[in-house]
Amino acid sequence: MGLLSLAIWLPIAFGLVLLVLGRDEHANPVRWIALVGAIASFLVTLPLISGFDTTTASMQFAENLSWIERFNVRYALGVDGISVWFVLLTAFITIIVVISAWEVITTRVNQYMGAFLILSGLMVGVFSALDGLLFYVFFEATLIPMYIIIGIWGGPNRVYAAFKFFLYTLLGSLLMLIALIYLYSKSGGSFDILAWHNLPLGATAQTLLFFAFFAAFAVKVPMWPVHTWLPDAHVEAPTGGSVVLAAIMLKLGAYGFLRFSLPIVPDAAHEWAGFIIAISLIAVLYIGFVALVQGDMKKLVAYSSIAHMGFVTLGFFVFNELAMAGGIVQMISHGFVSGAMFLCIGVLYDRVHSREISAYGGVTNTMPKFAAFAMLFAMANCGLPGTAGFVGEWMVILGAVKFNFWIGMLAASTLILGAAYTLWMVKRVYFGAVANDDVRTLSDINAREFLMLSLLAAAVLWMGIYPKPFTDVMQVSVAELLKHVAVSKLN
Amino acid sequence: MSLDQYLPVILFILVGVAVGVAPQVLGFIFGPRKPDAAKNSPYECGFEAFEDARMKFDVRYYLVAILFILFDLEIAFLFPWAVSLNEIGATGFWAMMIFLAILVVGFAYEWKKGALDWE
Amino acid sequence: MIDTFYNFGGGLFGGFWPVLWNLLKIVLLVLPLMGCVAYLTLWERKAIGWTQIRPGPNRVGPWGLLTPIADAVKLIFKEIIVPTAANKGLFFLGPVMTIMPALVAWVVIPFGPEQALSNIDAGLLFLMAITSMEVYGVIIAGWASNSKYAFLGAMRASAQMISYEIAMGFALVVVLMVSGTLNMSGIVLSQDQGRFASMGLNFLSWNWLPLFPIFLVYFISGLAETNRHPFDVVEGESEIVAGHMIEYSGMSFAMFFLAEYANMLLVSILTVTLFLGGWLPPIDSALFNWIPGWIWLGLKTFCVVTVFLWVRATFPRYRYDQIMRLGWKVFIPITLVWLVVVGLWIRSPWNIWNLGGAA
Amino acid sequence: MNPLDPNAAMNWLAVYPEILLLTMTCVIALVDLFDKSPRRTVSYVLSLLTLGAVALLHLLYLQGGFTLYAMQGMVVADPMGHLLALFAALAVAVTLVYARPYAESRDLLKGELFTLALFALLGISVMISANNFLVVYLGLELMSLSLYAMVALRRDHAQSTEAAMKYFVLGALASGFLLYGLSMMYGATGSLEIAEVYKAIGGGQLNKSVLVFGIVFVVAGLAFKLGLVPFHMWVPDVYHGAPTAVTLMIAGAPKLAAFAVTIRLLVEGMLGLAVDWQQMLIVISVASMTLGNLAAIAQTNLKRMLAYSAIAQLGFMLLGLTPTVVFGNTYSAANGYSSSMFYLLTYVITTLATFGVIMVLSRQGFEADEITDLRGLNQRSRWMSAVMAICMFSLAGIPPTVGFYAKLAVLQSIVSTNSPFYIGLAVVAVLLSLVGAFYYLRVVKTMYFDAPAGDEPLIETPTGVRVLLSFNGAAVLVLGLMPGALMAACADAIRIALST
Amino acid sequence: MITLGHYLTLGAILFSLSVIGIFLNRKNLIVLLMAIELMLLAVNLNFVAFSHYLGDMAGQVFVFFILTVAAAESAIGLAILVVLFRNRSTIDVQELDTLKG
Repeated sequence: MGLLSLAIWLPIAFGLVLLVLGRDEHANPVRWIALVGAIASFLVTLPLISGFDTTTASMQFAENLSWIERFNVRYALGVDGISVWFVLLTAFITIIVVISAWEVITTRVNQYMGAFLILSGLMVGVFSALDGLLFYVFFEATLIPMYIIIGIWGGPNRVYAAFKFFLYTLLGSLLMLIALIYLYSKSGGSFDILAWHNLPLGATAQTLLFFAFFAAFAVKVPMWPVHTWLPDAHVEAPTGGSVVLAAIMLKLGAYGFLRFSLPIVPDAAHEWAGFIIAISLIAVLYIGFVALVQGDMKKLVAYSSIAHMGFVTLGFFVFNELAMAGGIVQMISHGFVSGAMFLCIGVLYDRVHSREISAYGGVTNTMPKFAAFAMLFAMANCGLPGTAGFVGEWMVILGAVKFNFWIGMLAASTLILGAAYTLWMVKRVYFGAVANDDVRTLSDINAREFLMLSLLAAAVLWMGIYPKPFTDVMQVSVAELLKHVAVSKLN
Repeated sequence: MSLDQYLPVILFILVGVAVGVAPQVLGFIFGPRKPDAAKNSPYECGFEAFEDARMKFDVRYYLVAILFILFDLEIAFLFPWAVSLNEIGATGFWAMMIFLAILVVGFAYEWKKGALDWE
Repeated sequence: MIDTFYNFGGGLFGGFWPVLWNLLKIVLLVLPLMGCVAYLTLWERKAIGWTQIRPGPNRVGPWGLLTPIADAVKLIFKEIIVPTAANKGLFFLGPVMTIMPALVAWVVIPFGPEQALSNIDAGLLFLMAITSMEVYGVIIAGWASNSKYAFLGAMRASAQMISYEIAMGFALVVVLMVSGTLNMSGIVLSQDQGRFASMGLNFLSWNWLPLFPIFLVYFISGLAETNRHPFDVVEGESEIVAGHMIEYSGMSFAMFFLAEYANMLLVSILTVTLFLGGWLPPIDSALFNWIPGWIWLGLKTFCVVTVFLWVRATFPRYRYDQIMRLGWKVFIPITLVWLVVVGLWIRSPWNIWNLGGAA
Repeated sequence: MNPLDPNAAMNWLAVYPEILLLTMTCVIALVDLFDKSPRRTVSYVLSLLTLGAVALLHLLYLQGGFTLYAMQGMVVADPMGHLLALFAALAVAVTLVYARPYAESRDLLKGELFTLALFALLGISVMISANNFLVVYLGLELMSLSLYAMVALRRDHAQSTEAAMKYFVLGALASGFLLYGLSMMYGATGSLEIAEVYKAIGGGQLNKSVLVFGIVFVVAGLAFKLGLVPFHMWVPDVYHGAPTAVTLMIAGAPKLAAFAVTIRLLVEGMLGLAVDWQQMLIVISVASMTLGNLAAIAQTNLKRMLAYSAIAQLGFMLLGLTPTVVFGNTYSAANGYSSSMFYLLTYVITTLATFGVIMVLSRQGFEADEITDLRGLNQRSRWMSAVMAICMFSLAGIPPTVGFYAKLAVLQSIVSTNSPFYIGLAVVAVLLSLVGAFYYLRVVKTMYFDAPAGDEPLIETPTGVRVLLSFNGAAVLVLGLMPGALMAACADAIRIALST
Repeated sequence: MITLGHYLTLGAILFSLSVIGIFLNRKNLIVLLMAIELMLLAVNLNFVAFSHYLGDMAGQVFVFFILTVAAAESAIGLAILVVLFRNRSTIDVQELDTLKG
């Protein structure tokens, strides 16, 4: 069994064991097993990066087995410079999530832990699948655990949010399914994604395929105007759910653009780039303003996620190396930062049981250690140099300016907007005098919380100060991808 | 076979009906007619009839009817078989034996179930 | 002579002649039949009387010979009561439906070689069909009367009739197996062959001997079919006082009785046709062969019908559950078993029926 | 005599499974009369043994991969038939296992339950292996009559009997339609043999209007039996009214038979008229998916909801039969048929588990057939809720459950035509299945998100039932991970069926 | 002369009548059963007519089987009817409405 398979199936196996054997009476062993599973799964992924060959754009650690012979579906896995980091990110975030739920989740612990472990394995599968159908299966299968997570452990309006999340995503991906099948039949019976990259397609077919993929990935990213499920899902999901959602699941969509839309239908991508750029900018600007008026911390971070992801799609569709690499870096950094933001909100929520900004004030006074972490992550969120958030945004802005000055200009405004809503929230929540009794009785973070926040902080700082390993790994693959996109498939 | 052999059959049916109708007509013509309420009421051993005569009846009559339909159809199958017994050979013969065996199974089933019991 | 007459009539009436000709034949059949029925009632009363060592009817005419006629006249002048609750149309349809099949069945009875009104190939099937209609008369009468007794009587009668019809049907199948034809004349002729027939003892080659159990079943089923003793709980005067006929009077009532006796005669003549060699003489001798077939037929039928009366005079009545048990649990198994036995017999080297030549 | 000789007159080898089934059914009917125990252990065990033996026989035949004609061409035993019959036998066996505790608590556990089920299966087998209109009809009626009686088996229950009456009337109507159509086909082609009919249609020079007239009725009759719009009226009422055990019996194996007959009649017999009937199928299919999915949303009764869902699912299945002739050639046909077959087989497996859970949950006097009865099931029985959830996701077509692969197969078959019309059809189908996902999710929601209605414990379910149900649920999942073998089997079966 | 068309027309008329009877009848279940029988008889007529004009016996054999099945069918139908009547004390089609939704 290859490393990638191990990275996929190890957490799933742990998750299944938990589902089958776990009991609430034995919550502690369940937690420990979950942690062991998460750490083991992360350790499995480490050789992927240590053994990664940065000089080639081809797929590494590839596995290729026959799966469904009838349709020539293959169990084909592999990572290139674009996807390898996401595999690690997924495994890493899973550890954080397990830790974050340690004392917070007390009912159906095994199902909670099991769902996250399985989800983790499935998401790794999405990032490493090289077979269209395998990709789709993993892509769709992630809906089930997430649906369950939001629905069981979520807030008061969780059922609505869970349904909305599920059906929105399903709608998009079903159209993608048709696209996949169409490609399958066009390519003479193959689901091989890499082979599709070289498949000649007519203009109409490309446009239709582009929008079919767009339907799936835009919902997932989410792009304006199909983003409306995200605030609901984030607000209602439990902390762990929000973290995974923001940190990884949104990236599935963006990743899909890279793997499918751009290389498979390059002409349509060029043709519709303006459209994508336009709605990306709307996401950046308009959603930024929306975030500004939020009174709910989770909602605010959710909208900020949408804005940041708008940045990512913008980076992809200006078609230069800098912006595209920036988009990918932004995806990774956003994975750390947004996850951390949600964790911070979770820490507060566990104590006060409110997400309203107005319910807090002067938290610094009672939770100094925590406030320090929170400040760091907030800075990263507005893209302060030296933090992870800066690198990606800066690369995208530079790339965009290269493409068109005004677009770069508008995109840059996100730095201001982001700073505005993030810092305003930080000010209202953490600074000033102690606002009420709830805040007064707050106790600072414990060792567990400290551990998970410091892990993330380390990642954020590392990425901000020394992003070279990240960009190095992806450089060749991005260049290859862009080369591919530049070639027309029309005859 | 010719169909004109059936002409007498049809005629005979008409005659049969006539034989049924004519005496009743004669009876009406020649017989007296002095109806009264008691005479025209349904026979009820001298009591007033207190409910409609089309009452619920024992389900076994119904069972008999059902069984009759089924058995009668078996006979319908047996008729052509019996007539052509010497032409259909061993296959035909044993096919009907199988058929009868199944019939016997059904029959035994009914018997044991008590569908044939009265009282 | 008949041919001359037939040709003459054909000249006279053209295309319509066959209809008239057949009507003529039918009338020639029905009138004696009605006479027989009438005198059967007398013979019944006489026979039972003698059995019970009393004279029987002897007032009207010499030896009471005019009694049936007197009965008929009396019935014509009786009032036909129509109960208020009755369903008028059906009420009168009942008797018609009872008598009609009892008469129509005679159309296929062969009185001699080629001497049937209608020598149709599916004769036996036709008989089955037409006699089954008897049940309609009973049910319609019982339903139309709208009286509980009539209704119950009709239910009983019909249940009994259809029960025995199955046994009868199986019996007929066995006969068919050995004769290989549905044609009534063919069935009779098929009995006129075999080892005993070639020895001159024709009556031993008739169906009654090899098919003896079937013969019995058929005859007893015939008794039950006609609701005769010992199966006459349908009338059951002590409990449901004449059953489905209770609301009938006058000529309408007489129809039922006519039908019953016509049916008795029919069953008898069928028994003779199917099992007792029909019009065939019992022994192959010049004298016997000289006597016309219809005389033999009549004689045999008379004997069988007398057995009906004999049974009535001597047997106690069955209870209803006993009747049903006899029909379902005795006769049907017997016939089924015998059917298989005969089937195997035919396929065995000891087959006594030359099926090839009969049809 | 060589038993594999296709020209052998009788060729009993081909019908051994049916003979075995018939014999054992008769034996069970009689043996049961002497079994006075309320649990009917003898009949039960005998039935299961019989079904196991029949399934095994079919499996062996299936592996042989040969096609036999028997009874002078009246009967055909080909891999497709064996595969369907194998699943039908297993479905009936599973149904009986699930049904036993349920039936026991409702005074339903009589010998008739077993004999009727076995007779229905016999009818199904006969239909599946029919190669002649007459055999089709006889099998159909044997199955239908047994099922009518089964629905009415609970004699003191007003709803059941009402359902039985509706089922009977509409079922008889369906048979009538089918027969009328068959009579037209007979008249036009002059033969009852399916192969002869095929040749006659292929030869042309027939009265086209009679043929088309006939095919309309044949399709209508088949649609009735499959429960498709606009002939679906009986489905919700019968699913709802019948005892759940019988509902399962109706929802499972008979669909396989109806599919087999559809293939035998429309494809093996009337492929020459494909252009005519595939249009009808398209209309029926889209209408079924639309109505089924939309009506299911409004249901509060689980069985009713599943009934509408069945309409929609079968509508989807039917899609696979539509790309028979595209642009004048038939290259998509086999692909579509095998996809439909796979769809149906997996649907039956899923349905078995779904109703199995409902039966496990129901108690004496409590049917557990309202959706709200499932509230908080997850907290009361994680195992049952997991099985149910897997089934619901499978019905909704979410990977990695097998339902997804079924939908994939069918979509693949119609998209592969490369015809814009069919691709549009595929889009319509997936959009409608999205609607479907909503109500399946609602069931999951009820089980997982809602608080339990009461804290009364679940009744004791026999271990055997729990184990089988677990296997059944696992099958839905495992077939999802490893659908290859079954898909390949379907493809082979259809390929062989079409090549002979 | 009576042609095949006449028989088919008669069959079609009978068939339509029975379908109409099934769908329009709101009163009596017995009528429904009768309509079903009529339907089968219409089919039988078709088969016999075709069989005669094709000179092929198979159609008539089919009729034989249809008749048998029709009997079994009506037996089941009546049995269900009896059970239904015992439960509901009515055979009115319109009152069969407990299953709704």
